[in-house]
Amino acid sequence: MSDNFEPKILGILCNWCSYAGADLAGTSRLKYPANIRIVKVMCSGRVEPTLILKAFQEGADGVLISGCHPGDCHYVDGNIKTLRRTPLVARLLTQIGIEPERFKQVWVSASEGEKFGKIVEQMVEDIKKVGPYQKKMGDQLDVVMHEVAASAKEAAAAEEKGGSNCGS
Amino acid sequence: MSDHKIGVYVCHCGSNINGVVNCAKVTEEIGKIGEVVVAKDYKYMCSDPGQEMIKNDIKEKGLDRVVIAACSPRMHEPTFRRALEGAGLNGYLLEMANIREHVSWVTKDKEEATKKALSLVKGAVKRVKLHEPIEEREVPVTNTTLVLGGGISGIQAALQVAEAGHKVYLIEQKQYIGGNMAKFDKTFPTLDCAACILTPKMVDVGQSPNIELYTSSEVIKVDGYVGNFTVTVREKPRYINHDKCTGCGDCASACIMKNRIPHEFDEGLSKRSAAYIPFPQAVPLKAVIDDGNCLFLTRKKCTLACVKACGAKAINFNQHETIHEFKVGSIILATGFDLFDAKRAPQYGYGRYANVINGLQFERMTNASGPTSGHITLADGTEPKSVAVIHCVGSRDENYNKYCSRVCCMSSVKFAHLVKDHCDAEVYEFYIDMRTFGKGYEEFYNRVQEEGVHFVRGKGAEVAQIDGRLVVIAEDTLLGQYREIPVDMVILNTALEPRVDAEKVAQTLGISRSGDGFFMESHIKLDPVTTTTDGIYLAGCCQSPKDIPDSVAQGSAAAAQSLAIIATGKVKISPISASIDSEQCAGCRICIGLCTYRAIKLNEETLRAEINEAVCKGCGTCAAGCPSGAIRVSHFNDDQLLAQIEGVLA
Amino acid sequence: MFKDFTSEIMSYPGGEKITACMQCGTCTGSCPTSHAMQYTPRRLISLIRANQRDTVLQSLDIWKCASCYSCTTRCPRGIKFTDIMYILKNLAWKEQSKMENKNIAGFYNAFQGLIEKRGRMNEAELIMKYSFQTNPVKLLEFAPLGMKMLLKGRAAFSAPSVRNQVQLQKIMKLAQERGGE
Amino acid sequence: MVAYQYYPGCSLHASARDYDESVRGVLGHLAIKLEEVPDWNCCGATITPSLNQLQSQILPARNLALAAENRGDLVVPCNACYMSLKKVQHNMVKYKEIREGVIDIFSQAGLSLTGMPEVRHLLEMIMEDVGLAKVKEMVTKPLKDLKIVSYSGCQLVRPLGFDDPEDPQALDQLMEALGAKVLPFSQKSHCCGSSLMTTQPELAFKMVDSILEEAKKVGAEMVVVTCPMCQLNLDAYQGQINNKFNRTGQLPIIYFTQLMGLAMGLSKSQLGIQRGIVSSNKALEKIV
Repeated sequence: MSDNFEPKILGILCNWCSYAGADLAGTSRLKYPANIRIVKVMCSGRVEPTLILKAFQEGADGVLISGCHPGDCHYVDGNIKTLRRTPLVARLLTQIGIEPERFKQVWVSASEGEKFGKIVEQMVEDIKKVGPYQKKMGDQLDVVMHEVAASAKEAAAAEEKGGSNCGS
Repeated sequence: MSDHKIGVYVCHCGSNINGVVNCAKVTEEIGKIGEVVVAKDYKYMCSDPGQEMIKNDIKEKGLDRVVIAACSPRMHEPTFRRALEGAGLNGYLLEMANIREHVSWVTKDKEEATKKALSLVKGAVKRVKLHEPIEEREVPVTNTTLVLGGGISGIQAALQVAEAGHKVYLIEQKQYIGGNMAKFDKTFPTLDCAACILTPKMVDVGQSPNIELYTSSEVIKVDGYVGNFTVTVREKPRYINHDKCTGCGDCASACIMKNRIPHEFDEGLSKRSAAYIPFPQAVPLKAVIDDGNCLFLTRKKCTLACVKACGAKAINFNQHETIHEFKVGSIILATGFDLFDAKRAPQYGYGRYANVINGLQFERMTNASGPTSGHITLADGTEPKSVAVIHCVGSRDENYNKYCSRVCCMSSVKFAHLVKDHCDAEVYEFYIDMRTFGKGYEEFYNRVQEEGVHFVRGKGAEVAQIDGRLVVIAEDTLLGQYREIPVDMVILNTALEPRVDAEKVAQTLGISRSGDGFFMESHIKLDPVTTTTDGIYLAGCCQSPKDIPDSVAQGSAAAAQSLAIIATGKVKISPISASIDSEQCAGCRICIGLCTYRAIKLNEETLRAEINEAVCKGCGTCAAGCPSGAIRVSHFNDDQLLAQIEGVLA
Repeated sequence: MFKDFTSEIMSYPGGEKITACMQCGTCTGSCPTSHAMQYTPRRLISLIRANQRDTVLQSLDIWKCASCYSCTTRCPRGIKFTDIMYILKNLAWKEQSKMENKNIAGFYNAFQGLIEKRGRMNEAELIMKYSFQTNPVKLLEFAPLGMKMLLKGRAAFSAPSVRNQVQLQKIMKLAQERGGE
Repeated sequence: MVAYQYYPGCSLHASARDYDESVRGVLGHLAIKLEEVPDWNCCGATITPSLNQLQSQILPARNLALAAENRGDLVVPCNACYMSLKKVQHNMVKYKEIREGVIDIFSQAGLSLTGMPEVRHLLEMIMEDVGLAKVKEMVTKPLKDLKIVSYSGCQLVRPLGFDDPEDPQALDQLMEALGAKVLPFSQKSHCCGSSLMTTQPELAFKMVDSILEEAKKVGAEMVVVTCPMCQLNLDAYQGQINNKFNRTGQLPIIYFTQLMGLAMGLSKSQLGIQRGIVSSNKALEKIV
């Protein structure tokens, strides 16, 4: 890979904690790599696999999902639903050939500006090691995207249902 | 796709953005996109001329979508929404690109910053095309207020709302109101006696027809939203019938645990009974039975001397906790602070040497109604001939709290004055920096200097006991010398810390805390009273350490916020909510399980899920989980988010 | 190579936070030997920040640190002053090998010599070497104590060494060539 | 039999032979096996770090490398060695340049750093792995009425130690478990002066004097230590210090392992108790 590879990362941040945390990094004038593009959602629970797959389809080299710490969710427990969904999404991504370094789910509170910067820094470093994302499945990704997304949703929902029973 | 007329406005924010991001270049590039009919950059977009420019363009050029690349939408999105509305355009046809907090302030390289800014603006342009006009919902406001915490700032807030003629529920965890200020003796810089200025306010609270006071109580649940909260409060039993108790204290004198339990109000400097009056000026002036120490309540073994002594027959051991539910329009949090436990810094000998005390203990000692009747005494009952005051114990210290506790320099100077006044001992103040910044404060410092107090610039490093005498070890940094100064008494002026239950309270109310653990304000300078949750306000030391004047001011400010909501009678709430396309819904009920607010129900007839939009908070978790894609979240629908992702990654 | 003494100190592990000092004097107040210093720990930080490199490195005060780490654990700004003292001693040792204080130089030389040679140290040999390097009369001062230790079986005169002396000497030499700081 | 790797450090093979004897005696009695790290070298104490930073990393790192070849935590009885080893371990994790420098130098001398064992002070191991309950169970001759102060010294608790750096508790608790009467002592983690005793004795004398005087004042019959350096400074120089400051009375300085051994019924000679410069016979009269 070329030395001057600069990964493109999509960050999907919840409005209440993580977006505010990223704002705090700004108001504190902390410097971190410019590789991340932030998109806001109201709650990390809103993040569905389609959004993540879309990012890779559009040429992202990594995707970062961030919400409030467990217990601090503005919507009580939306982030817990994110947490339950994460392993499944990660597994799905691995299955279609996307390295684990490219997907990260973290908690950043409104007061953790410094932490946010560090996470971005680390992620850029990690992705630089694995190199640019090349669509392993070529155009297939586009084709499977909707299918995969739908089945992932189903599986996630099933897991959530199960999760609420067994508490996993 | 329909043709839109989009206006893009790139703000320089003085040099805040333009110093790093090449705004002109971003504007030029974005102007090349077909549907962008106006692209402009300007020094201050949020200024009046900036807003006017946008309004004029909307009117004159017929813009139907607006993108503003500027600071965080958390800062000025409402401002620009109003500008759009002023020009007759729906406020939600706006999208902001955050090129200040997320770009110019966090990026070193100017080229990279410009590139990043451009991609964020592109994402916003793609997204805004798919925006739909939505109307903010207006809901009526419940004209009551809940104040949590009965210290000076909570009292101030409660009285002010009550005086305006509105109902207040004042909830206090302890058995009395007054908070820490009730323990103080004199207050700086005027040396008013704390009781003299606080007691009348406490009495007013007790007598106000608009204030319902609940002591020994805590909030256990908060539901709802601004204007319409439902708060659940648990009131613990006091085992005293308030209607009958006269506050005479006969039960306390009779209690067989008399003089055996360290008295919290006196910071452990005196002993109390298990049945007791918290302090002579307590509001409410009613006895309390301490269930952790009462022999009858803990072991069922007691002669019940208190019951016999009580002429009013007010003691009732069958009391149970009571649950109350209040509907309120807003909540004022005034839960105060905890004092840093000096035992966490063993080098100062607190808890090991009898004559090492903390600031609150000194307050109790100098208080005429305190354990020593206002005499400053050593453990052996004699008066000290020399006293050291150590500043910044637990403050300004990475090992404990990084922040400055703000009140200690002044209270330390006050302690010095009180020592001089009471027993004319030599006083040594060990300080790092003197911070006496308030009205009349520097003058007070100056006055105490003239009283002959020794100010040693150097943080006390250690308190040792040498030959039976306390010795403060420090560097006198102005002399550049190591010094050991023997004294009879050491006062540790300890940090003000977030209350031990701050995390729990934050979770119950759904608000954030800042890195130091205190509750977080919406904007540290411009909105220090509002939390990030609409309708919940902050007052006093629960937001950050404060002295009395500042706590009172913030209490008033919080009351004003609460009254403002009541005065308008209605609040706008976010129009962002989910809806279900019943055509697409498969009736699988997954969303029902996902919704924390129980806003989704299955229509038993159609077997399709339906959302109650009034209850929905718009988090979108249901949409993310719907297998058939039937759920749509307004302003955060799939198409909008996908378009934005496409744009920012282009 | 360095802009100033402060940035030089900051370039070594442990020296990073020196600019955070707020001159509170906790280090001095916590130091068991600062009473005997011309420049207290806090003043040493001030001198470093005032770029007074020679004053600091020539000061005997830096050799008074007993490495008890009291200043380090108590510093409210997280400055590892014990480590800074080590950095200062390293620089002083490297640049002013002819130290004026014979006792200090002699002892450090004797100790380091033993380690470089044998890889292990024993007090009896150390004291002998030290005395010869500084002032042989010293041996007389140590003699009564030495006798007591000998009688109690606490003096080992047979020189202990590591077996793989070649390896040890090699890594010490490489470190000497590389580091020296 | 639980096995640990043992890094005695230079002193325990020379001036602190009594410490080594009592460590082996007590741990043998507790059925704990110690395997001495093969061909260990001096940790450099506070001397090498003063002269050459890289060398001061190399010395402890070689011991860590040698210990990594075997299994089990690395148990260290000396405060100074404990701190040196632990600090280098800490530095190698925290500073990439140190880690790479050490590995590079090692590779040129045929040494490889395959891993790093957990570094633990002997007292830490006894408190955490053996536990006070087991210790109490093993006590056959409680140290009843023996009034002691426990002196942890500095490098056991600072800056990477396992106990409170200002007011350490472990040694107090262990001594109480043996039945001794532990007196309040403000000098618990003050410094004994370490090598200043040789280079600048006027400084070290004062430091030791204040420790001993405080111990005498609170009524201690013995000072219990965890480090050979502390023992040497407090014991061997006590006569000279008493002369210099006109002090009366002598205090025996005893290793915590020696008291453990006595309480568990081991003989004085097995524990090297006769090797103290200040005799502990009188203080121990009532228990042995």
